[in-house]
Amino acid sequence: MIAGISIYEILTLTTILFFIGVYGFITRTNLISILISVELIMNASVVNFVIINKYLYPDMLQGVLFSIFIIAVAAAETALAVSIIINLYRQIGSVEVKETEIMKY
Amino acid sequence: MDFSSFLLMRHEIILLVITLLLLVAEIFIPQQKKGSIVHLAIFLFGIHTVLGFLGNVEGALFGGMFRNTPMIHFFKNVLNVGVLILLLQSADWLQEKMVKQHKGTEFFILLFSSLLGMYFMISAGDFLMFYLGLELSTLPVAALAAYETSKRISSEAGIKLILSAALASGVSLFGISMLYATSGSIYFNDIAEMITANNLTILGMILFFTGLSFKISLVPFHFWTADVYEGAPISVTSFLSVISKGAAVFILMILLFTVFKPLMHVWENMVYVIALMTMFIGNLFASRQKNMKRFLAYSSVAQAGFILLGIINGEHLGFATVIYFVLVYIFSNLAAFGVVQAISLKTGKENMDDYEGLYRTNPKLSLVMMLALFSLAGIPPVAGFFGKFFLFTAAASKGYYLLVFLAVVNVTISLYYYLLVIRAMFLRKNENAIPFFTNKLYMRLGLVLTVLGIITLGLYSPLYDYIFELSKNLM
Amino acid sequence: MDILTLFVVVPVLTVLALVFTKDLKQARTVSMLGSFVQLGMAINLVFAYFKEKEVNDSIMVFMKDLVWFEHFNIHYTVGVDGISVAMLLLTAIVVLAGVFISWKMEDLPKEFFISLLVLATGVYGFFISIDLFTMFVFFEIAVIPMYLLIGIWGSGPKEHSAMKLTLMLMGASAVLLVGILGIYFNSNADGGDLTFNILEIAKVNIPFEAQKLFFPLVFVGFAVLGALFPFHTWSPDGHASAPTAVSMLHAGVLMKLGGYGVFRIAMFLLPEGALFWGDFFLVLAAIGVVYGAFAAIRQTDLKYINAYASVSHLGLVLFALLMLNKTAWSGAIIQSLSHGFLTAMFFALIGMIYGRTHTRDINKLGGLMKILPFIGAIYVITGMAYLGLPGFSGFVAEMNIFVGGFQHPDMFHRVLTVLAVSSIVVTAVYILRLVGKIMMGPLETNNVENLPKATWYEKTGILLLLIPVIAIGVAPLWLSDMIMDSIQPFIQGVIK
Amino acid sequence: MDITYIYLIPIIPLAVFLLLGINSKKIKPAVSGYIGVLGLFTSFLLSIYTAYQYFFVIGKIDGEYQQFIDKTTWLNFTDTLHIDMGILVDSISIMMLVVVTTISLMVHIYSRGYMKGDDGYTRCFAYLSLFTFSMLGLVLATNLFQIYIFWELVGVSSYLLIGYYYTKPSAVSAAKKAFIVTRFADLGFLIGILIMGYYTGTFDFETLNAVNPETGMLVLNWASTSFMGLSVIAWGLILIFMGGAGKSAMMPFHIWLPDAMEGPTPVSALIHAATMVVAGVYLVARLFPMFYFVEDGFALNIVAWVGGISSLFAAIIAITQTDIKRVLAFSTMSQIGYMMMALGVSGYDGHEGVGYMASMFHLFTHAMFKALLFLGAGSVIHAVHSNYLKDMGGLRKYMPITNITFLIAALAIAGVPPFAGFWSKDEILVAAFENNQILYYIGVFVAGLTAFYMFRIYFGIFWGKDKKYEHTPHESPMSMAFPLLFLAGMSIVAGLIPFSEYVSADNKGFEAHLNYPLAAIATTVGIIGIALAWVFYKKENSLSDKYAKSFGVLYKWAYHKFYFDELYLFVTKKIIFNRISAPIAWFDKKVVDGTMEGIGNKTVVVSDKIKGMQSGKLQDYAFAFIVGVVVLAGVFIYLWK
Repeated sequence: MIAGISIYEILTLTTILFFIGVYGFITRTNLISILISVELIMNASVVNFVIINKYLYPDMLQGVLFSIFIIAVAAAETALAVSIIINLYRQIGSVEVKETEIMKY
Repeated sequence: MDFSSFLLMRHEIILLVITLLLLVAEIFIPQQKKGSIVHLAIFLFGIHTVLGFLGNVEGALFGGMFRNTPMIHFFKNVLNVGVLILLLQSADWLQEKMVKQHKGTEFFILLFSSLLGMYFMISAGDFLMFYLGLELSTLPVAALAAYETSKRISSEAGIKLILSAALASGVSLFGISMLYATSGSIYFNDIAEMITANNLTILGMILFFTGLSFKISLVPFHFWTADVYEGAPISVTSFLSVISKGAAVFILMILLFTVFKPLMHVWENMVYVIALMTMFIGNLFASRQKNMKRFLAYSSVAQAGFILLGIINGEHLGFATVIYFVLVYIFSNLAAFGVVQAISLKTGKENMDDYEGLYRTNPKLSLVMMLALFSLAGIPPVAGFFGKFFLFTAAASKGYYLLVFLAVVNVTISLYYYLLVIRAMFLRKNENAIPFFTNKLYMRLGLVLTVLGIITLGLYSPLYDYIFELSKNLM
Repeated sequence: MDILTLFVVVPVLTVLALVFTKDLKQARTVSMLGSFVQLGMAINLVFAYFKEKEVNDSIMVFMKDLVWFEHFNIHYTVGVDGISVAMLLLTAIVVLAGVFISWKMEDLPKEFFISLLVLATGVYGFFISIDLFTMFVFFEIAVIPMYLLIGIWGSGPKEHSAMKLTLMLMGASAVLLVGILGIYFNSNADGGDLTFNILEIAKVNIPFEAQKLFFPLVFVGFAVLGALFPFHTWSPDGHASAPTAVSMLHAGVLMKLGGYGVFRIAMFLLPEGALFWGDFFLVLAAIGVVYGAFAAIRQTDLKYINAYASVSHLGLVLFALLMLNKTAWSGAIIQSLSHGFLTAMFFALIGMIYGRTHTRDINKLGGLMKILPFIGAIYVITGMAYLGLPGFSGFVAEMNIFVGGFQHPDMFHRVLTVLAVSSIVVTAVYILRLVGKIMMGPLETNNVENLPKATWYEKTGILLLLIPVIAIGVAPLWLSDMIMDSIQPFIQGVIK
Repeated sequence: MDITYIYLIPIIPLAVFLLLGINSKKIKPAVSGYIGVLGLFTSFLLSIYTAYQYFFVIGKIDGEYQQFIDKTTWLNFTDTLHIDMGILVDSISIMMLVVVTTISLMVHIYSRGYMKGDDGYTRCFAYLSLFTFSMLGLVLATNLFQIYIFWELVGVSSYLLIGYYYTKPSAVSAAKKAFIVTRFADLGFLIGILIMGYYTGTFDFETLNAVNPETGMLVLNWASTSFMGLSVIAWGLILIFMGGAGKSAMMPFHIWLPDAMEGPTPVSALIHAATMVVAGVYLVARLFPMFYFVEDGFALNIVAWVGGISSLFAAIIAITQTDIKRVLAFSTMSQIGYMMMALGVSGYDGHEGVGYMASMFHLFTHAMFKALLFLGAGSVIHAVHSNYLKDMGGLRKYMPITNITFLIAALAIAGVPPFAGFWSKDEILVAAFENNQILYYIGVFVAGLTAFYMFRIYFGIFWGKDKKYEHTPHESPMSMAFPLLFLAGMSIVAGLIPFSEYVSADNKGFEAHLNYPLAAIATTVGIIGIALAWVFYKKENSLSDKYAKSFGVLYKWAYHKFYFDELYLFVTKKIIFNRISAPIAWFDKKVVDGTMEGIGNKTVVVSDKIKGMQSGKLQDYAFAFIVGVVVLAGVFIYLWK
């Protein structure tokens, strides 16, 4: 519980965070940036879980636990994504998203 | 806590042990004998599959996070059979290509990890376990998609898959957080009791639903499908399209039928709309494809649309028909991919045009392909017909005649492009047809198993009855 | 094994045997033997049926019931009445004739005969089934081999035709499927379980609303196969591209599934729907009758002429079925049989002519009677039978239909009947034009003087078909009575 | 009376047909000729025996000739309606039996000579037997449907025989024309039958024709429904008459008959002169009570007028034709018109029914002399190898038998006493005079025309110019001459049969007397016609051309048969073929099929149009994903909960 800040304000923040992530995902041209945007989306959820746990259901730690797992999984995900990006970089020398448009239609 | 209760996790534990064993083997087996790991893996997995059929178990672990019912158990077995066939079909490819690049074992480790994730996902009793399972099943596949590191499209497929998947799971998580907010729990059973049709809950459900829709590749969350299927190695494509999709359908159905049951009036409409979009878009795209993998990708999108016809039923009839269909679908699609795999391995050709005149040089392969396509299209007497018919029955029993009608229109469209392949193989004559070749034992075994499945699953009715009984218990 | 299931088992066994054959000689011998056995069984069934009918008074005899999918109440239920018996006989004869006509199939003979017999299996199964689901399964089994048969062994724009035919027929069966599901889910209207069994559904009063909704689906689903205007266009192209035996089997047998299905399912199970929609479809059918005949006049390809003629003649079947009385119905069934034999003969003859002269364009043919007397004579006979000459089966069928149609108390129906009657003149026009052009007149320059005469297998095939045509035409009473008796319980549903 | 042996009369020709038809390649021509003649001879004897039995031994009971019927069910339609096959024996059917078997026998004998050396010798006999069988079946029919069945069979045998020289395009098209025109007329017949079946519930002649002395026609009690102001039964009869008119080549269905002369001449004699073409007359006679009683003979009036007009029309055309077979064809049409007219003006009871009797009588005599004319013409054609008058002349020197017999026949048809035609024609004119004066005058005029055109060709063939022939014509062999002589004999004596005793509308018979004034007028007119022909054609001169010119347009129109062929051609070619059939074929190809193909093509087009959705761009996919989520959320939270 943070004094003076209601759950609505924090949820608004996380929602904004979520959409920043989405926006970033859609508009960035660099694969790494996109990856970061995904992290933002994840983090929005993470914050959500913690806040909801804290403000609404403080007697159980489900939300907090969940958020820890999310962080861990997100880390794995990022690692994997980065490794694939590196592999791509090895082949074409670029990490621009526009280089990944060979397959279409 | 009684250790015997770990028997509930029999599947998971054995698979984990196998995975670890392979890891160990990878370390200790000298480089020139790495090929034997393929035999070992298949052998071990074969034993695992057989063990799976020994007795059903029922119960929950970890305070309900993990649960097992005969239905779940059965479905795991189904997945096992699918993976086993897949392994058989991939064995030659691994031995001839991948082992030489020193990464034969990785394939098994990643694949089994993904399968392990699915086990957890479908056994999940709460959203945490579900989420972990989901991620565990997705991430290794992304790695597998990029498995052929020397190929650019393989990397592209990997990128597309992992980023899309991350986005999807992010959205899904956001939805789960909303559900958590309204119900105060992440346990399925608790949520099911608490859930009411308020806006936030519905939004949560929709967000969550899209996450799984992504895995099942429902329109408009399907765009990654074709690209990833095309870029990834065939075995991985095959895995994605049958095993991964099957598991996702299963858990989606469980959630919709139990946790979100009170919201059925919302999601049945949603499913209605998405089913239509999925069938039409999938079929329209498929009808234009020339690359076999891409072709099968869209076809599998369309098939997902048909599956929704069973889901819309919302009762155990729907459940049973969907499971039955998925089972049939696994066999049919594996057969199709198996043939593509075999041909690609021998000739490197993956285009429909290359298949012209195939029947005159390789009649058996063509026949397998024909059976598979007929099964996918739903032509009796092969199993696909029964699968589809029952799905339609499930939808019709709720009075969705219009939906069924549009679905059968789609069956006709889909028949068109399946016939295109048959046209290439049977009707055309080609000077430069793919020459005759024979497959090795594993591949043959893999194809024979699928053919047996395609032919017998439909005609052998007790199987359906068995599934129907199981589905009763779950609900 | 019971007498009916054998009808499915024998062709399946034949197919299995064919798998192990090595060349044309073996393949055709095996197919011929298999088909012979079938014909024997069919003939035996006719006698067995009469015998059984003396002691057994139920609608269907030789019933056999096996549970298949218990939870859907799907059964494998077979049984026959006089109509199915007649249809089975038709099928057996046409299939055997088809095998004879394909005696010299050069390209992939084994596969050809396998496809042919798979098709036959579907047709046999369809005629013996009295469970909607089983029936539907066999229906599709019968349709799908057409794709390969036309696509591989056809001629002309065969790929396109094959695709068109298959898609339109499967599209129709898709519509049908919805109709069948509709019937199924209304089969518990009086309480009781959902069922696919036709005889049990017939006892149920399906709500009028449902009948209204599902009748057109079931009707159209089947009628497309029976070349209902305006869904007939698969037929000319399909026939034109198909190899001879396939045209024979298709026009002779497969298209009959349409009329039979309409009769057995649409009319029997949804009588109120039939009454509600009757006039609408009747007009379509009547249009088809006249329209097909007129369209045939203008064609120059032998097979197209015959295909449009089939549209006209099978339109008559649907027309008669929609008249909803016993005489017309019996006419519809006899017309199905008669058209089956005749059109098969026609296609066989066209195949023989084409095989010798390598053209089907009537403008390039002429005076063939002189050089091919057997084919010429049979062609004239077939033509005469086709235009409804007494002494041949067509006459019996058409008279039943016309008299039946005219017995309808409603003026509108009688006027339509008169319209349909007028088609016989148009039929005469195109048949005589055809006969006059290709058989008579001076020899066309590009027809070689010494074309090979008809061979023994061709003659056998043709005579197999000709015999029943004459038998029905000269002594129709036994067949007519057999069919009338079987129609009795069906017509009662409509009257009720 | 045991009448079952009568079945043999038609069955023997059928057996001959099957025997010859199936083995047409194996049997030697000479043998097949004998088989044909022998079969027919048996039938002929049986017919004669039957006639004797019926008329003199057992037929007449209580002063009335009875009907004997034997039948079995052939096909059931409903509980009441069914087709029977059987035989109906009464005076007209017996009379027809005799006519058919006699003429057919003569033609069979004649054909043995005429067809000698032809490839299709056996085929010809097979067809002739088929025809004879069909015709006998028609004659003996017990009900409308049976008559229809044989009616069609007769039609097809006619088709086969007209198209006998099937390599000749004109023969093929003539055969086709004959079949289609009669088929069209039969359409009316069939609809008429359907109407009868529906409104009366029976097809049997016995029931349909039943007349109750007190209440009149039984049929009238069954149906009183009317359609356009006329009872449906009358409509039915008119439609049935349409069938009859088609077969009997009445206006406007006559156009096939002249063309039908493409067939071999003996065939023309049998089918298109003596037997088949009178089937229409027989049909009306068969249903005579109905025609007479229903709607006070409205339908019968139509019969009379159609007959009268056709008769006049055909006679006018006959004058102008140059093909002798065509002249005979139009003559046939004219004479049948006479018979129709006679039926049309007839009454029912006793002497009132003189028209009916006269019609049958004329049918009988006409069969004899017209067959003779045709066979004679055949003999001529056989000799000079041409059908045209211009190729003939002065043949009396070369062909004495033919000359004499032809003359006898011509005198008979011209109505010169005491030849057969005189008697029957006289009765017809009597009937017409008593009932319808206008038709009477037409009849008299036609009698004059008949005499004129008949002697025109007689003189043209046997007298006229002395033509030089490449091959000297010679008298026909005995096989051809015998029938000529036999029929000539019949043409002389047939008129002396007291026909009215045996055949009458009410079956009771009456005594007919010669009406001297009328007979005198008719004979005078006939002789004037002959005299005119003598003037014009006895010697070669240009008188005829001059007169033809003076008639101008009328001559031209008559020469072109009043352009009926052109009219038909216009209707079939221009209207049906080009304006109905072609648009339908086009419509089918473009619209109906086009729609079906269009659906398929559109699907492919749409599929191609939307391919841009799958752009290959990861971010587009993500965008679609998010839009999907938002739309779903928006729709299902706010719009469609």
